[in-house]
Amino acid sequence: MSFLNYLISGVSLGSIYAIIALGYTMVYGIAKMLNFAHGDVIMIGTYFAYFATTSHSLPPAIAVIAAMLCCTILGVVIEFLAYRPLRGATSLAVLITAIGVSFFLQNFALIRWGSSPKNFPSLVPFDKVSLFGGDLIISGEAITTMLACIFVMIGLSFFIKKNKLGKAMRAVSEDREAAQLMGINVNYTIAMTFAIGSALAGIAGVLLCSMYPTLSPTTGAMPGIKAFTAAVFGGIGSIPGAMLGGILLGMIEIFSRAYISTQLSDAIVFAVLIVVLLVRPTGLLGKKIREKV
Amino acid sequence: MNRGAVNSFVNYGLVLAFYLIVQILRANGDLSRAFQAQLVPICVYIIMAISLNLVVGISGELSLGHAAFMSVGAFTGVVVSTMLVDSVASTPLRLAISILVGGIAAGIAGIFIGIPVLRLHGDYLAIVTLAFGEIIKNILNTVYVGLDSTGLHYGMTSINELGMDSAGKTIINGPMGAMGIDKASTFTAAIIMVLITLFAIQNMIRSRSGRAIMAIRDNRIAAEASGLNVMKYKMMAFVTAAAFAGMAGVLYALNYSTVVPKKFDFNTSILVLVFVVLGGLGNLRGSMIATAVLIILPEMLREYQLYRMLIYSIILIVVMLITNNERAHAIKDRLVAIVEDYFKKILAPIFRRKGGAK
Amino acid sequence: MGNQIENKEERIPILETVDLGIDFGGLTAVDNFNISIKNVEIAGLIGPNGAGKTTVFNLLTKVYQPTRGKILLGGKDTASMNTVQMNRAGVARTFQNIRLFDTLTVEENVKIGLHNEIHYNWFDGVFRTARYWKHEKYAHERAMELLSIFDMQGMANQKAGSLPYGAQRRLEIVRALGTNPSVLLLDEPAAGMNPSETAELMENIRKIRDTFQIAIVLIEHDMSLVMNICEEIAVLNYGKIIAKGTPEEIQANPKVIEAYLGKQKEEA
Amino acid sequence: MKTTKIIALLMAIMMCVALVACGGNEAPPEEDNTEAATLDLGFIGPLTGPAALYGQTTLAGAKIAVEEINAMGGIQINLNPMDDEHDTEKAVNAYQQLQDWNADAIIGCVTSAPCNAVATEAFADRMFMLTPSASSTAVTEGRDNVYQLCFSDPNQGSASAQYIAEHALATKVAVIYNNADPYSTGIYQTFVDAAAEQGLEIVSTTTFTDDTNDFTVQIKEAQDNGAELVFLPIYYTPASMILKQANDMEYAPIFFGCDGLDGLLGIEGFDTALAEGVMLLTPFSADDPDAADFVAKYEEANGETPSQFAANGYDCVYAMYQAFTGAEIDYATLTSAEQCEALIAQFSSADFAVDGITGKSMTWEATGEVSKAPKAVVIQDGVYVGM
Repeated sequence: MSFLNYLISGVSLGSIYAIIALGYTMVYGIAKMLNFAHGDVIMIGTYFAYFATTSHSLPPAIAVIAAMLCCTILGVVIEFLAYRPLRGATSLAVLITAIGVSFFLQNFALIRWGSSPKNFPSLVPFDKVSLFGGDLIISGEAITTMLACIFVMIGLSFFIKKNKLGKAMRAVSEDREAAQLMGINVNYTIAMTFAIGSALAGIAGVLLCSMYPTLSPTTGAMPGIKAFTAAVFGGIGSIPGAMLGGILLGMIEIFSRAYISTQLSDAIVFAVLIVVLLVRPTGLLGKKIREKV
Repeated sequence: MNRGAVNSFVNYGLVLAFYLIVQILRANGDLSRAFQAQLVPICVYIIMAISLNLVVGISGELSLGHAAFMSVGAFTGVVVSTMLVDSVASTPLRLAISILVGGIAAGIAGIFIGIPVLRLHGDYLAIVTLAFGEIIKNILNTVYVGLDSTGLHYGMTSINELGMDSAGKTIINGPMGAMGIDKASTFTAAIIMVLITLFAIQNMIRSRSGRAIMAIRDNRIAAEASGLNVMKYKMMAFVTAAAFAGMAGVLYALNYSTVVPKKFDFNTSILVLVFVVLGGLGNLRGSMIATAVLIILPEMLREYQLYRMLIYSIILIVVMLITNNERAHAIKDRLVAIVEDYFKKILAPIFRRKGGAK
Repeated sequence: MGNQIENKEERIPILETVDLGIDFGGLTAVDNFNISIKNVEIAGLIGPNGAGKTTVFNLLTKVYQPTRGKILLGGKDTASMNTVQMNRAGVARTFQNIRLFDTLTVEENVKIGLHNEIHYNWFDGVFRTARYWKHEKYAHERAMELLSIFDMQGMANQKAGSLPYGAQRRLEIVRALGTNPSVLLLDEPAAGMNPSETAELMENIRKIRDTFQIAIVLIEHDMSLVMNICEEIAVLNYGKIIAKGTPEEIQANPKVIEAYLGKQKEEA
Repeated sequence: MKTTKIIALLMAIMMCVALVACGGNEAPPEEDNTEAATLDLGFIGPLTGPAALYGQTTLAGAKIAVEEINAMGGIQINLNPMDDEHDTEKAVNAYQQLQDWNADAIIGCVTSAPCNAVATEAFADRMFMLTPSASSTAVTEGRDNVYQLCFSDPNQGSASAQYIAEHALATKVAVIYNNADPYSTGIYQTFVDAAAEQGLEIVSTTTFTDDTNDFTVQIKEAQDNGAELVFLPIYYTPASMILKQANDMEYAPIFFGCDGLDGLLGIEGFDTALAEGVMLLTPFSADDPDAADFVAKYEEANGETPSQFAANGYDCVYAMYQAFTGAEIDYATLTSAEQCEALIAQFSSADFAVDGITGKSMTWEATGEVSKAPKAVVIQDGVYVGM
C-alpha cells in the first residue's frame, strides 16, 4: 500500500512540475530562450494569492484569478522590458538577463514581504479521500492538482491546435522569419506566449503552495529548476513532453527517495535525466533535429 | 609578433600591474582590510572565468556546472593539504602540491563528465552540466573523510562510523564540509596561478589545438569533413577548463578556514557565467575585468543594506541590455563618434604639427 | 589533352559505390547508386534540384550513414568509417551552403585543413617547444603555398566570414586541398559566380587535378562548366542514376533531356 | 570590437573607482570623539539569500535590545549589521568591513559555517565574537575569543535523547533530518549515539535537503516502522510542512524537536491545530512571562511573534552590554584586541551571569559554551506550555 501512496504523491508533485514546465517549454519553443525567472514569477503570483485570501479575505477562486492575472501582467512586462530589447542578441545574453530578472524578483519579494515564510492557506475546497480502510489517503490538494494538470494539458492542446493565436505560436516556433513574412505579428505572439506561460505559473504557484504550504521569496527557485529539468527531460519545446517529463520527474523523485536513498534522491533524479538524454539526446518527446548539410 | 601574441602580453601586463599597484598600496597601508580580503577570491574567480570562457566562449558549449569542478578541486585540495601539514613544512610548497593534485582530480572528473556531456548539443548539454553539478553537490553532502595515525578514512554515513582512533582529525564532515583548514593561499600565490592559467589557456588557444576547438565551434560539420576529431578537441577544452577550475577551488578552499559543499552550487556556476558573458565570449581580458568589477561591486554597495542585491540585479540587467541591444549600440556608437570628432578637432593641430615636422 | 588520354589506360578506380542507398523515415532519397571514380579524373554529378546530389556527397563523406550498399575507397569497404576517418582516408569536400570557420582567419582556415599534417600536442602548444615552432612554420608556408593557387595570399589575415562570396568558395577548396585528399568533392563550386569567374575556376580545377594528381567530383548546375571539364558524368533524378557517360553521350541521351525538360514543364 | 573595448574601458574605470573607494582606512565618523563615544558592535548574519530569515529575525531582536539600552541613556550602542548571505566568503568580507569600521566586538555570525570562517580570522586578529545561534561546536573549538549564546548541537542532541528516555515518551523513534544542513546533521549525529545509550530504538532515519517540499516518503517510512515519536532536529519551516503532510496522512505520533522548531507558531497563517502536542526543547518560548515585554515590542516593530533567533539576538546584545559595563571596559580608547582579552576574562569568570529571555543566569565555560537550562515545552491549544 505504501507503493500506491508514493505513486499518488509522485504524480501530484509531478503534476505541479508539469504545469510549471509548460511555461518553460512554451516560452522556449517560441522565443528560443530559457526564462530562468519563471520560478520567481510563480513566487510573486503566489504572494498575490496569499494576500488576496488572507488580507482581503477573497474567495479562493478570486485568489487564483488574482494570481494568474498578476503573473500574466508580470510576464508580459518582463518580456517587454528585459527580453524584447534583446531579440536578435545571443541566447546567452538573454539567459544572463533572465538570471538578473530572477535576482531582482527574489530580492524585491524579500524587501517587500520580508524573509519570514508565510503559511499559505490551502485554496482547495475538497477534503481528503480515504481508501482501503485508511491505508491509502489522497489529499484534496493532490486530487485537485492532478485534475488541474489534465485540464491544463487538454485546454492547451486545443488552444494550440485550433485557436488562431495558437496556430500563430506554432508558426513562430517553426520559423520566426517565415511567420513574419506571412503577416504574423511576432512580437505580439511572443508576448502572448509569455502571458499564457505566466498565467499557468499563477495556477502552478497556488497549487504548489496549497500542497506544500510554505511561501517565501525563494519558494519558486528550486521548483523552477526542477520544472526546467522536466521540460528538457520531456523534450524542450514539446507540450506533451513537458507534461510527461514533469510527471515522470515527480515520480522518480518520490520513488528514488522511497526505495533507494533519501539522501541521494536529487542526485538520482538528475542521473536519470542524464541517462535519458544520452539515449534520446533531445528528450523523450523532443523532435529529432537533423542539421541540413 | 601577431595580434594574438600582443593581446596575450597585454593580459600578463595587466595582471602584473594589478599586483604591483596592490602591493604598493598595501605597503603604504592604503588598502582597507575589506579590499584585501577580496584579493584572493578575485583571483580565484578570474581563474574560474577564464577557464569557463574556454568552454563557453572558445569551445562554444554552455556549461552550467563549472562550480562542480571547483568543488572537486577544493575538497581534494583540502584533504591533500591536511595530509601534508606535518610532512611538508613549507606552506607554499604544500599549496603548490595541493593545487596540482586538486587540478588533476578535477581534470579526471572532467573526463568522466565530459564523455557523456559532450555527446549532447546546445541546451541539452547545458542542462546535463547543471545536473552533474547538482549530483556532485549532493554526493559531497554525504562524504565523510577523516585522518588518523593509520591513514585516511572515508565513508558516506557519518564521521563516527569511520572508525578513527581518538586522535583522528575530521577533514570533511558531510554538509558541514571541511573545517579547521590550515590556510595556505596568499595573494602572491593567487596572482601566480592567474598568470599560469592565462599562460596555459592563451597559448593553447593560439596553437593547433585551440584552432581546432574554435573551428569546431564555428562549424562542426566542416571540421569533421576536414578530419578533426570533434570529441577529442571538445574534451580537451572541457577537461583543461575543469582542471583549472579545480585549481581555483583549491586556492579558494585554502583561503578560508572552512568550506561547505553548498558553496559550489548552481548559483556559483551562474555567477561565473555572468562574468564570462559580461566580459565577452572568448575575450579573456573582458572576463578578468568583469570578474574583478562584479566581485567588488556588491561589497561597495554594502551601505545600501537590503537594497544592495536589488541594485546589483538592476545593474546586471541594464548592462546586459546596453551591451546587447541594437538600438543602444547605435546610440552609443553615435556618442562615441561625437566624442571622437571633438577630440579630433582639438588634437588636429597637434597632429598636423607632427606631420609637418616629418 | 594528349597527356590525359595517355593516362587513361593507367587509371584505376579509387572511389566506388555499390548499390548505395539511404532512406529518411519512409522516404527513399538515394537508391541503387553505382559509380566508379578513377584516380585522376574529373567527374560530374548533375540532375534537377532535389535529385539527391548533395545527399550523395553526404553519403560519400559519411555525414549520413547509408541505409544500403557499400562505399569502397581504394578497394576497401568503408562501412565502419565516420566522416573524420573518410577525410583522413582521402575524401575531402566543399559545401553547397558555404561552411567556413567564420571567426578564424583565412590562413587559420587552411591550417585546419592541414591539421593532421601538423604534429605537436597540447603540451608543445602550451609550452611553445621547438616542435611547436617547427610545425607552425611549416604550416604557415604550406598554407601560403596552397592559397597561392587562387592568388589569395594577400587575404591570409582576414576573417573568413568577411570575405566576398567567390573568395569564400575558393577558400573552401583550398581548405579541402589542405587535407591532402585523393578524391575532392566540390558541391556547386561555381554557384554565384559570374561567367569570367567561372571560366577562371574551370582552369583552376584542371590545374588542381594536374598538380595534385587527384580525382575531382563536382556537382554543378552550370552546364557549360560541367560539359567542358568533366570526363565522366552521372545524371541523378529522384535519387537514381538515369544516365552515365561522356559529356557527348549525356547530351544526346533522351532520358536526360526528359528529366530536365520535364522539370521545366512542371515549373511552367 | 569597438564596443567591447569601450565596455572594457568602462569597467576598468569602475575598477579604479572601486580601488579608491575601498582603499584607505577611512576613519569611521563615530571616532570623532567630540561626543560621547559609542560602543561599536558589528553584526554578521544572512540578511538576504535563502537563510535571510534567520539573520533578519536575529537582527530584529538585537535591534530591540539596542534601542532599550540606548534609551537608558548610559552606554550608547551603535550596531552595524552586515549581510553574509549565509556564505563563508561573504562573511569574511563582512568581517573585514567591520574591522575597517573599527568595531569593538562582534555579534555573529548567525549561521555555523560562516561563523566558523569568521572565527578563524577573528581569532588571529584578537576580536571578540559572541554568536547568537551558530551552534556547531567547531565554531568555538580551539578559539578562546568565540562564545556561544545558544546551545551547541551535540548538547541538544544528547539532551533530547535523554529527555525522551527519562520521560518515557517513546521507545521506537524515527528521525527526519536535513542532511544538507550542518545544524540538523550535527544534532542528529549526537542524538543517535545518545539514543543508543538511553536504550531508544531508532526505527527509521530519513533525510531531506533544503529544496525538499514533499515529505510523504519520510513520514510514511516512520509510520510503517511503527515509530511512536518522530524526532525533528530541523528548522520550523520544513517542520510545518511535515506536520501538514503527516496530518493529511492521518499519522499522529509525538513530534519532538529542538530550538530550531521554535517559531512554528509564529508562521503567518499557520494552522496551529497541526502543531498540537508537538514537544520541543528550547531555551525560549514567546509565552514566557519574563519575555512578555520583549515579545510585545517585537510584535509591534515587526508584526510577528519573535522566534528563538530573535530572542538570541536580543540576549546577545544584553550579554555584551553587561560584559562591557560589568568589567568597565574602556571601549573608547582600548583597541579591539585589548577589549577582546577583557571580554574573554569577563565571560569566562565564574561570577559573570546574564539573566536573559533565553535562560536565567546564563554562564559560560572557558571553551565558549553556554550553560543554561533548556526548557521542554509542549504546544497545547496553540500556545507553549512548560512541561
